[in-house]
Amino acid sequence: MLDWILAALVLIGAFFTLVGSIGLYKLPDFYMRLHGPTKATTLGVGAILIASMLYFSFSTDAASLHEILVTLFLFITAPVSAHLMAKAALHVNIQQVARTQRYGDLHQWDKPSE
Amino acid sequence: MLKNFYTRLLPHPVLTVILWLIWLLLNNTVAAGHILLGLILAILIPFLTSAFWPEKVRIQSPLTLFRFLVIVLWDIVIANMIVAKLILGRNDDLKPAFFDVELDIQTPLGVSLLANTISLTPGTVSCDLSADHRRLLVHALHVEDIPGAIKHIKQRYETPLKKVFTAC
Amino acid sequence: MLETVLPIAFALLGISLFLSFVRLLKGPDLPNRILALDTLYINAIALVVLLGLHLGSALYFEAALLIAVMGFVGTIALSKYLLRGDIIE
Amino acid sequence: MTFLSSNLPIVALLPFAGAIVAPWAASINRLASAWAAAAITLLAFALLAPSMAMVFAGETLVQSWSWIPAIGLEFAFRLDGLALLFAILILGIGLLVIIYARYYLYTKDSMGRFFAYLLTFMGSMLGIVLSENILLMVVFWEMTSLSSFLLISYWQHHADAREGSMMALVITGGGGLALLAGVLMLGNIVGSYNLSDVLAAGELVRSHVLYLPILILILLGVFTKSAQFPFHFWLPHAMAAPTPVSAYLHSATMVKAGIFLLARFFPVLSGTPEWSWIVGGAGLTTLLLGAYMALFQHDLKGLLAYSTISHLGLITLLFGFGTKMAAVAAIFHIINHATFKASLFMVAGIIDHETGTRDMRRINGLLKYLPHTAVLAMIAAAAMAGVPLLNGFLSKEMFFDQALLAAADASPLMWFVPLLVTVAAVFAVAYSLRFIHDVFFNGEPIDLPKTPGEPPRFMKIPIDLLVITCLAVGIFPAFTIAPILAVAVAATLQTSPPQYSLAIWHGFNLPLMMSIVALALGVVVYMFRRGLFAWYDHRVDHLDARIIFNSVLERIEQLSIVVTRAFDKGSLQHALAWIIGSAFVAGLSGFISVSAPLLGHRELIPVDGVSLLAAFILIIASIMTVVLHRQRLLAVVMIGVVGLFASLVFVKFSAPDLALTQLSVEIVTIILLLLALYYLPQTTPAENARLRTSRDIVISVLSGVGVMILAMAVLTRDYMPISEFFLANSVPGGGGTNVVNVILVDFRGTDTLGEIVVLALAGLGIFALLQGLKLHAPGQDASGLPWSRDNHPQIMQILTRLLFPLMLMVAVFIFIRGHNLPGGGFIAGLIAAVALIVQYLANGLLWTDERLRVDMHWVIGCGLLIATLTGLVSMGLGYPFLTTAFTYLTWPVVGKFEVASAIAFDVGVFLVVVGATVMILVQLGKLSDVSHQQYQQHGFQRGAK
Amino acid sequence: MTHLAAWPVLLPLIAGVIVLFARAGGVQLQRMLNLLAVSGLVVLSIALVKVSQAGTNEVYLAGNWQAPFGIVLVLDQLSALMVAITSMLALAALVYAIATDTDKKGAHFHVLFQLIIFGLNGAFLTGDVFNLFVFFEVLLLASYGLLLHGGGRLRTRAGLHYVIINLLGATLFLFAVGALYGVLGTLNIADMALRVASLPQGEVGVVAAAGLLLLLVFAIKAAMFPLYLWLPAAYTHTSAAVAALFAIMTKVGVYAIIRVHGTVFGADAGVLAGYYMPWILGLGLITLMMAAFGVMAARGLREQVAYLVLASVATLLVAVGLNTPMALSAGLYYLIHSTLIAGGMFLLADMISRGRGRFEDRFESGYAVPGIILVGGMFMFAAVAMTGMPPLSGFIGKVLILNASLDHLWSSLILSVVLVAGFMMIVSMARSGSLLFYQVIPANEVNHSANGKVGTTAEINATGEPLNRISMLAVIALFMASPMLVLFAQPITAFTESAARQQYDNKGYIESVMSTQPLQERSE
Amino acid sequence: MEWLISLVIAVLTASGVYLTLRARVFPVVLGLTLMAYGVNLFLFAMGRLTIGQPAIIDSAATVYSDPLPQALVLTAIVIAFGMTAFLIVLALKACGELGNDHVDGLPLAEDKLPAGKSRVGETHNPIDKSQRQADRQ
Ligand code: NA
Ligand code: NA
Repeated sequence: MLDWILAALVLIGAFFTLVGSIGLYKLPDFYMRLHGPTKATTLGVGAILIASMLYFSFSTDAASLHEILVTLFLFITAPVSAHLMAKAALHVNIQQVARTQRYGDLHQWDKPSE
Repeated sequence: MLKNFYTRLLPHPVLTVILWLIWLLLNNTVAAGHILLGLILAILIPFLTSAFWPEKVRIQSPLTLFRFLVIVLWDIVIANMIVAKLILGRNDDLKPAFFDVELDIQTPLGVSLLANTISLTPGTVSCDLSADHRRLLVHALHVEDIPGAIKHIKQRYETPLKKVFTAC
Repeated sequence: MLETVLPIAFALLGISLFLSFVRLLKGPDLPNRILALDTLYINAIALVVLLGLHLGSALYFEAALLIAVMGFVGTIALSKYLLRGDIIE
Repeated sequence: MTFLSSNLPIVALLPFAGAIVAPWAASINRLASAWAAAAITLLAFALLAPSMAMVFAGETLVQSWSWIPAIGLEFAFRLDGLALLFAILILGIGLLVIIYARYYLYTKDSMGRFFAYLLTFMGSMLGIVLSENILLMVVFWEMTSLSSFLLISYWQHHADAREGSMMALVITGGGGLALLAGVLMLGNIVGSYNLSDVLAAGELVRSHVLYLPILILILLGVFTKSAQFPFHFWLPHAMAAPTPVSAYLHSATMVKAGIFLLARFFPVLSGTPEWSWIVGGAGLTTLLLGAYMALFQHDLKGLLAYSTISHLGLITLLFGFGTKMAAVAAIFHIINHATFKASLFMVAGIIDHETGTRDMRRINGLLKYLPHTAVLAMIAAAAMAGVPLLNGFLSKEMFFDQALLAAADASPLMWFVPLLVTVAAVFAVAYSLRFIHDVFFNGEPIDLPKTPGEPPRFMKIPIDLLVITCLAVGIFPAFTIAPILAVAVAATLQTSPPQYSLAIWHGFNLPLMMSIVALALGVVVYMFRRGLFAWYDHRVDHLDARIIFNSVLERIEQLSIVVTRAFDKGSLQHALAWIIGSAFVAGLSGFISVSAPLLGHRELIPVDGVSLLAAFILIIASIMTVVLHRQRLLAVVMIGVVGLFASLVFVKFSAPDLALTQLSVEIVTIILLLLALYYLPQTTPAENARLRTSRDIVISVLSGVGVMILAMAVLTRDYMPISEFFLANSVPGGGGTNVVNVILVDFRGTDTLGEIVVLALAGLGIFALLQGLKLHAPGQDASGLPWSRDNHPQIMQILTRLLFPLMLMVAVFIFIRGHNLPGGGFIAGLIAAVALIVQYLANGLLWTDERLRVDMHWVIGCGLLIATLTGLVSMGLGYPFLTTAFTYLTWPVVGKFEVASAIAFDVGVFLVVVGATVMILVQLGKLSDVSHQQYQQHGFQRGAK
Repeated sequence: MTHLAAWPVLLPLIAGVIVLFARAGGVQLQRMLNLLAVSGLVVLSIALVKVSQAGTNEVYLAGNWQAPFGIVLVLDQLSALMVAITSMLALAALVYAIATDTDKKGAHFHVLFQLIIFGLNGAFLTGDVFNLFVFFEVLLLASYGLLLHGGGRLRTRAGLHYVIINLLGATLFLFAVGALYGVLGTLNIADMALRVASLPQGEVGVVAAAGLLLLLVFAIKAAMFPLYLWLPAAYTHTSAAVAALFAIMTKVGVYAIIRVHGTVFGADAGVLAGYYMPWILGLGLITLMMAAFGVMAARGLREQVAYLVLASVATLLVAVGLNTPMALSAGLYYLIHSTLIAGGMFLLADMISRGRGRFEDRFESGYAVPGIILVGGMFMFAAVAMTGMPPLSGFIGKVLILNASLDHLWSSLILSVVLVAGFMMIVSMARSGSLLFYQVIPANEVNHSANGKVGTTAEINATGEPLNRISMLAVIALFMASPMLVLFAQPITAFTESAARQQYDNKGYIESVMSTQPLQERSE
Repeated sequence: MEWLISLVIAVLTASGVYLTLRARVFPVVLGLTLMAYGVNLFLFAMGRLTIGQPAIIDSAATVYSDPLPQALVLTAIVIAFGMTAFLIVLALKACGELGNDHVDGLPLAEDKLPAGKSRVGETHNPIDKSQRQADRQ
């Protein structure tokens, strides 16, 4: 049973990691690509970490919960990274696909220096 | 006097608890030695780094916070699948968007956590914060109804966060 | 079962690495490349944890943790460079 | 030890002491230095005198002390007839010159300096002639070159004095080096540097394969010193020296040192055709050339200079004949030349002094102005011309005799020797006549700067004495010169001397005929002087040795400049290419110098897909760094990829500690690069040298191939590392399960100590380097876009502050477990440093510095102190430095835990890493003028001095 | 338990840390502490030389771990000698630096100064190849700081080149040490020697290659052709006190060759016994020629002295390359001489440069140096010593080396090169001396410009500094080494001979290193 | 795997060498960094490659990787970091003082040699005046 759960988690994790990279690879502009890694990888890495947690908790006599910490780190840092990368992209006025919808008072955002 | 001493020694009790837990997590243990060592560190580190925390963090409603965390986790899982489908599908059909979210939440930590949550839940990334810290620029991978999305964010994330982190 | 799945997972991660790296090479601009580097870091975390599982050793956990920390620092440093030039000002 | 067993070194060294006393005396009274010098000379003579009797009794005195036994350099002195003869000349004429110089020197000349130089020179000369050890002799030999340099350049404000002294030094000093080589080889053959042994080993030397090289090298020393052709030209230029110097150096000493050496080595080196040809050839050429040139000099001292050259040639030729009788003649002429030439130089000095010029075309008819001097000059010049009843005549007769004998003994071709010798004698007569007639007669002086008059009495006394000697020897040779000549000859030949007669009259023989012919023709030649001078002065092909000498030197210098600048271009790349190229050659030649297979037979690990892919990415990223290196930021991103995958390699191959370190260092390096890049051009301009690019590609590919071969050569082989010991002793001996960490803090703690010193030095060095450096902060990026005005995005600020305690916790975690699991002080230090850096990055310098009130100097210092103290404590306990101790304690509640001194050491490591890393990055951050301004505005100067 | 071998390393380390903390107490305190420490080191090192004369290898097991597992420090006559030379040179350089306020021209001079000694002494004493690398890096990084101390454009550029070249050198060092470890499986020099001696024929190639690579690394430090390009600019443009101290830097490279290669590839190394020697000899001769050219081509006195240092190290390499105990002994004698005299000469060059005002040390007619007789005399003294003219120690050293070369196959080549190079140097030094001291602008022209007007203050200021007595003392102290070396040639050559013989006695070295036992009763 | 790692080391070294031979200081720094990666991997590999056998004493394990090269590499990494940091800062200083980031000898125009000019007649000399002045202050 555990084995199956582990296998599933590992596969899920690897799959979502891959999806993140596929997104990064094939999405048409930077802002859209940003969604791939920052999201799919959180679950991707998350699932693999859970697998690891389970595996080591059961293969050794003690619980192995420290993997939570990696997740915690990622949950704090990944959005900050994304935020800063997006901010930088906005600042250097990187091109976006033409069909990007714009809603709200956006003209000031186009000027990178607010 | 005594209270003053405690606030100096324990500037951030929540942080102390979190760090203590983290220490135990890191060491994968509940051995007595580590409990003691973790406690020492959990007191010492906030004490030494208190200068880096300009404002007090006061969690008003722990239960709300807990419920919020569960919701976010759930949303992450669900949205991950949606986004996966979007990514793997025809990207030409995607309707990306930039939109503004007017912020009601005012504490810097609250704003940051909201931005974080938006970025963590798949499909949206918070890209910028206005200079007056009143508006958040969000990019969405695929939205049909932008006002709906804004409303969703405000209701589902901003409201609980606002409740938890209010300036004291 | 895990043993059968692991090669597949490694393969998937390999493809991820490859795709991220291709993006890094293709760019076309710096934000894209920084994003690709960030993704490579995330992929690497998964890879390291998976290796730990594969070898049945918990000794690789810190490496994963540190990749997470350092990847973050690298990304914000690069981004800040694009924003301000002066990263410590 | 009695005085008589150590008087020789005292004699030789006394003048050196005098060289210190004389200037000291001069500082009290100018003239006192002259008297001190004279007194020293007399004292030296007095100390020598007691030994003379033994020498005249045919004994050879040797006094020696061990100096450097390893090479047979002994502090050994020798007094035999030859040495005694020269010592007397050196001291005797030296004394006269000192007296003369006391009157000669101008009041503005520093007498102390003059006598110091002169005495140094005198000491060196005495050293040469008194040395028993031939290496010691070379020491003194070169010292004569040095001190003569000082003497000739005494009037340093004259360009010709500088030039002349330089020429003398270059020629004689260079010859001295050749002599040194010759002497070394000679000593090596003989097995001793002691003259007694060398003199006894003539047969051995002459039959040795190295005889000719040795001969040539020693003769180079001789010829340069005694101004033999083609090295003669320095001597006339040395006339720029004050005349007492010329009188001393060119009569009895400097140039005679070469002759002395010929005499000294005569028993060892002579008697071969090589000797005869080289020595004889040089002597004959010099004799002729000098005599010819002397006639045409209008400068009084120039005439004497060339005449000296000629007479030295004569003596050399005599030694070249190689017979015993020739040697007798040579020794005899040495004495005679010394006396008459010294007096002539002194006369020239008086004339120069009194008239203010040395130009014989202007100096005429001095007889009536300087009658006494004129008489002395005429006698001495007559001696020089070889007029009977003067000493020059006697030795010249012997010389003619030997020339004739040589012609008779040797091949029929040698008939030209007597002929040429006679020609030279003709010129000698002519120039001597000129010295007398042109100066003291020949009408009235022309346009003299001064009106001449007799010099002080005491200035002429030295000349008087010398001229009296000329006469005495010339008239009563048997009663004057015979004894010393006999012992000198005996010492020179090292056998019983041949029978010779010192009589004035040997009947009407061929030599006398030659003398008569020479005198007659000499007068004739002199009579035709005007035409000859006109012819000579208008000759176009003047061979000015000075020009040749200078151009040769200049050529060497040009060559030096060309060679030096061709190799040292000041280009770093050039230097690096040489190093890398050499490394390739070194590795390659190492492999091919021994015959061993390149690869071994160790079993290799199969490749898996992910590794292949990772390696592929690593390789491409590395290559792309090169390809994209001109876009600098991009290259930094690529380096980031390389670093990440290098860490993954460490993870893969069982090195978690390395992976952790590499990851941390990697990020800090990237931050460093970014901090620097801010001030640098964002792109590297293309280099348009295709040739260099392809050269560099070749070099890099070769180095890559070389490294790969080296790596494979090792990896395909098995080995027996010492690491088994570490694995076995890590727990029982070091108290830790993480062997890598135990090696770092325990087994090889000294390495780690050095390493943290390196890091501390980097921090401190960078701090020092950046003091006062302010760089302009560009207001826009490379594309002209102004920077974002949001310098510290709030979201980043808030969340990184949240991370700060977390990261510190991780650092502590990594630190504490390091002894047993991957981690340790280094990595923990780097994590803590990164945690701090992130704060700086997110919140800025001012904000963070205000909250981090710790001077990083202090952190570094504490770290070093703790690490060092840990080691010192073990010393205090009687164990070697850095010996660790650990123990397990059991406390209530806490349970059992380990206490290890290595942990304290690791704390030191941790602190140094944190301190140095933060200091480096923060100092860089403070570099911009904007940051500077901010700091000043806030009056916040901590950490910056 | 005697800690003798450790103190030369520990003393400067402790002093360095204390001086760092003394930063708060101001530069005077740092000066005092530094002087105290260096003087202490001089006393200590002389004591060590005495101790070493017993001829035993004093082996110190740092961390109490037996060789080859732990790091050993080995005090023998050679290392004691190197430590002693270093401390004496350092004392003079320090006095000069203080007298001329060099230390005040930037931060951390005194810390860097102590730590470079730490690195140097560590390099001299260690018996471990990787530890040697570490100490090399210590002394290099400290040397970077010192080299750049005070700043200035040319100094910065020279420093940049120096640093990069040495970084490349460090990389090569690691390649070499790595490969050696990969085959031999050890890092201890003595143990390496043992393992090379019993190396299977099949493994020889890698070791030969790695050995030559390592030789190259040392050769960079030793400034052997074609690797010396870092030297001239670095020595020319740094401050005098640092340049003087750097006189030991090249010797570290030579020392490392003697110690590491001499031991590992000694007589017992089979096919590899001394296989590197022809390289040293040949390249040493080329270096000597190049140095002679450089001396002649130099444009200023400091550059000339830099090339003289190159020449001296080349001569030393020739001595080492002759590969006999006798030649090595000669080389060691020459090493003492050349290090101390070159150090003094850098100081003297600086004094001359300061005294000549705006003419500095350039080879052109300029103002007379204050105290021209004394300074000129010292210049002549130094020139005589450096060019190897009698009666000073340079000559003795050269003769010792040449004498040792006479039975070598290449003896005539060696004689020619050494003497021709010596000749060129004599010519060059005579010309420089003549230019600097003879061809001076007369005093009455100094303060007046061509049209008879009194010069501006700036011009008068540009006419040079007066003599500084204390700095003069430092120079004289170093120069006194030369006559001392001549006068006491017998005991000194006896010492160098003994040191050289000890150096060639690999069995003794290996035996003492490998057999020294750690103290028992470690952690209970 | 050995071939692969050797290839990686070779490429890193070759890339490093090429960049180190560039005329500007920034690529040189990158080159030295790459070379440092190369040599660190090399030194590490000299302990032979092992998978899943970290040198952490464990009752379950019997075979370990060679810990010594790992310790050496750790030291080497840190030292290289210190050195690189110093170099980067020095490069900045040089850039600030020399006005460009050339490392070749060419840019200081005033110290071009008067080609083939004998030093005796030389009146102008290229030795930097600022250097002396810097020392004097
Ligand atoms: Na006349
Ligand atoms: Na800055």
